[in-house]
Amino acid sequence: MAKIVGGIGCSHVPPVGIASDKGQTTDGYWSPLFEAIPPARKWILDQKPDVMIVVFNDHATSLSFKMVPTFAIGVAPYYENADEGYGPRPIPHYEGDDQLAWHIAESCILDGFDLTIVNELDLDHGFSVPMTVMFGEVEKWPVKVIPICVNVIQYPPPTAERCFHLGQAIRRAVEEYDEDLRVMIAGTGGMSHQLQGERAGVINTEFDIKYLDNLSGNNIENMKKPHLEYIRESGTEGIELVMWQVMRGALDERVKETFRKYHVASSNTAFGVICLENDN
Amino acid sequence: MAKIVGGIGCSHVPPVGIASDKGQTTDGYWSPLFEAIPPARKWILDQKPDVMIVVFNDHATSLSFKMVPTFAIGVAPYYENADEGYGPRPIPHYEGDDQLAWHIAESCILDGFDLTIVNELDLDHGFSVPMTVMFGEVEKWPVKVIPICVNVIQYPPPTAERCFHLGQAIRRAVEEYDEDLRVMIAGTGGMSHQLQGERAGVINTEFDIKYLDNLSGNNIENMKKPHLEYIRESGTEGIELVMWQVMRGALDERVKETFRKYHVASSNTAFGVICLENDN
Amino acid sequence: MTKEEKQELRKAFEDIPGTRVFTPERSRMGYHLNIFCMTLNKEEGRQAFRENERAYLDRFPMTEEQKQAVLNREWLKLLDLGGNIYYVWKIAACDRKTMQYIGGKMSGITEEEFKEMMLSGGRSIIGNRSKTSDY
Amino acid sequence: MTKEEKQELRKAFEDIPGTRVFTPERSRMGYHLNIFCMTLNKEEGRQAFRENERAYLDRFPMTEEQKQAVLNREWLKLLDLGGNIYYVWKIAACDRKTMQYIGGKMSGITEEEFKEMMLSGGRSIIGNRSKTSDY
Ligand SMILES: [Fe+3]
Ligand SMILES: [Fe+3]
Repeated sequence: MAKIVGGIGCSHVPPVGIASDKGQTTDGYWSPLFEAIPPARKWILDQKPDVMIVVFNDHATSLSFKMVPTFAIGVAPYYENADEGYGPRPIPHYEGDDQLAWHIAESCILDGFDLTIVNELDLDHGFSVPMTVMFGEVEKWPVKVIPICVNVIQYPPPTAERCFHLGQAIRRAVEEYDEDLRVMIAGTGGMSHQLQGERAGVINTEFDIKYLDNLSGNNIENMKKPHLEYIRESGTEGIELVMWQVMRGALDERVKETFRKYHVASSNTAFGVICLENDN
Repeated sequence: MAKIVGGIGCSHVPPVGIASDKGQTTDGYWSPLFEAIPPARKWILDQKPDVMIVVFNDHATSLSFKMVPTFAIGVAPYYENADEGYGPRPIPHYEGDDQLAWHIAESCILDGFDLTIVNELDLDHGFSVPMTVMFGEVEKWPVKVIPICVNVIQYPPPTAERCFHLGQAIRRAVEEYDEDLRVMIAGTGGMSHQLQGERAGVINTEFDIKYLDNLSGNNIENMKKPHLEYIRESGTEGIELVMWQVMRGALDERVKETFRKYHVASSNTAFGVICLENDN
Repeated sequence: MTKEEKQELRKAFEDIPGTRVFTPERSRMGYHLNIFCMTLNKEEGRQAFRENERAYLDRFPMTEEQKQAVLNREWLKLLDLGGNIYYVWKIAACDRKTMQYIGGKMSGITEEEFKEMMLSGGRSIIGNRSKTSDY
Repeated sequence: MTKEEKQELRKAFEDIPGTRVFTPERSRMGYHLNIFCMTLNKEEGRQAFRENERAYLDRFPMTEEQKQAVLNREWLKLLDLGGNIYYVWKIAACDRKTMQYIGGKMSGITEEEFKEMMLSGGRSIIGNRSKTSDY
């Protein structure tokens, strides 16, 4: 039987991918971040994951306002890196676990989650940057992937609570899957940032730290928080933190934090990485 | 305040549109159907609808397996008729009520329905045939439209129960809308038919009549019926009847049947039209 | 829905005679076949296909078996190889055939016979619900 | 969520200073502007735009005001006219500007100043939560 063996929260700031691709991980600006990450990578590999479910959002790359799915699940056998205007990132493409993805899609739809099933999707930095953070520079990714793409660009995104419930449904699906797989799940995006308007650059460290604390503490506070509060407190793009709730919903009620790095700022964003393991 | 002033169930067999477009409504094959329809059209116009929400499915026309939304809502200000291989139907294009559509989208997503928001969608016979049945040959449609597109082609479609609940959420949204609009809703597709396989052409009149009776009687039976039973009893394409449950969910618990026509067969399909008005 | 219920469901689908529910398994198998069919929506696609069917098919990463089934218009086989009826239908439409023609082909009767069957009430559901019992 | 709660929510969004939540109203207003921006994802689009900005813009059913705001790179105005930041950003990327450059432009400081602000912890949330109170 498949099971969820851990969850990761991880920002997906584009320049982090660029810094990795250009070998700038040890220069002054990026070193505090990249130097902190190895224990997270070790913890992840120690869990021996076979599959990584990555909850992310597309940034007007492969999707557009022509069609905006609230939740989309990729069921393809492989995925390319998207060209976001300066060529695709020079990192491996991704092998999808299409069979498990279909199983999750079927199970969640029958459970009342109105997923959009996607067979072709080039993946942008929202997906690839967390993969780099989690696995570093590799010849081949050590896991198969399942992308779950969430609308956080067009108001209204799904609520944090709905995201949490989707996470629970994903977990049920995984645990009903017959193959003996070790599955991890990553919620990406955030932490506080606002790209737009006169308030661009707003960072709310207190809010972010509380959000991180709550993941292994009183997550109900994160889950019940309305969009308004995410946006007011952590910026219009801080709303991406609802995607971490999908990850959180897929874990036990009690979890243990095994890694955390919080860093201000990466480009326009507060950068956070957290690792959680089930503790029930 | 806007309100729902009636619901229609209506099959969407392509040749019915063709017969109308070619002026064959009085020939022997089609006359039983077209001769029966005028009272339905009169009843519809008597309700003075401003907007028609049409719940339908796309048939590999504007959508493909590349991306399969479980529920998609059109929020565009207008829609073209799709070219399904022999040119678009020679009937007017559709004006969308984009403002109400956005309101419904927002309200339903916040209520936990994971809709896909669609800004561009050419509409195929799934949409246009019910419009012809409901309004006949017109210079200009007498209503604005809102298309709601449901996946019934890729297993699993949403359950009948989920469809019903979406109907309830649509009704809540409509009733919270400030403009004084009279809104109708049509569930389309069905009734029993199977296009594929050695069992092609299967028709289950008893099942269809029971389904029609249940709409104003014990609809819980329709709503709780699993996919398996729809498919076994009414054919693989009979599953389209789940879309009628969206319509039914948007009406009162008690409804009155004001029109019914059931006809076997139109092309490969049992054809049904029913009109329902609120009775609470 | 529990795991057991879902598995029961799948078995029950396979118990319906002459029917292929378009499950995820079929969808995975037939993806490129169906995407090929979708290109026949457009006049360019239809023309290119008609000019040289084999060459056109070779543009798509379909299996050889799928290509042969398209070339030979083996309708049931196309379904067995993951074709979805709404997609496979586009090949028939390109051939200017009707849905009743392929309905007949798939059930082993002529188009005329199929039409007559529909006019006289369609194929009876009795005996067509289950492979293992004939209610 | 009740109607009143939803309306309260909209009012509260407008109370956040220097912020335009990308609501349905903005989306409807900016649809063609955003679709234009999306075409800059592709090299053909970028080249055609660079060669003759005005002529390229005229291919899209945008308002004259939107076109002028693109030509003049009026970033805040683009947002006010329904531009979404991820889409509008593509114009900046085509100009080979950074997100920190437009962050600065939109908040009235230079790119250098914006970078320094971020390095020293970002723009403070204090005083930036509400137009009507300064907590
Ligand atoms: Fe993002
Ligand atoms: Fe249909």
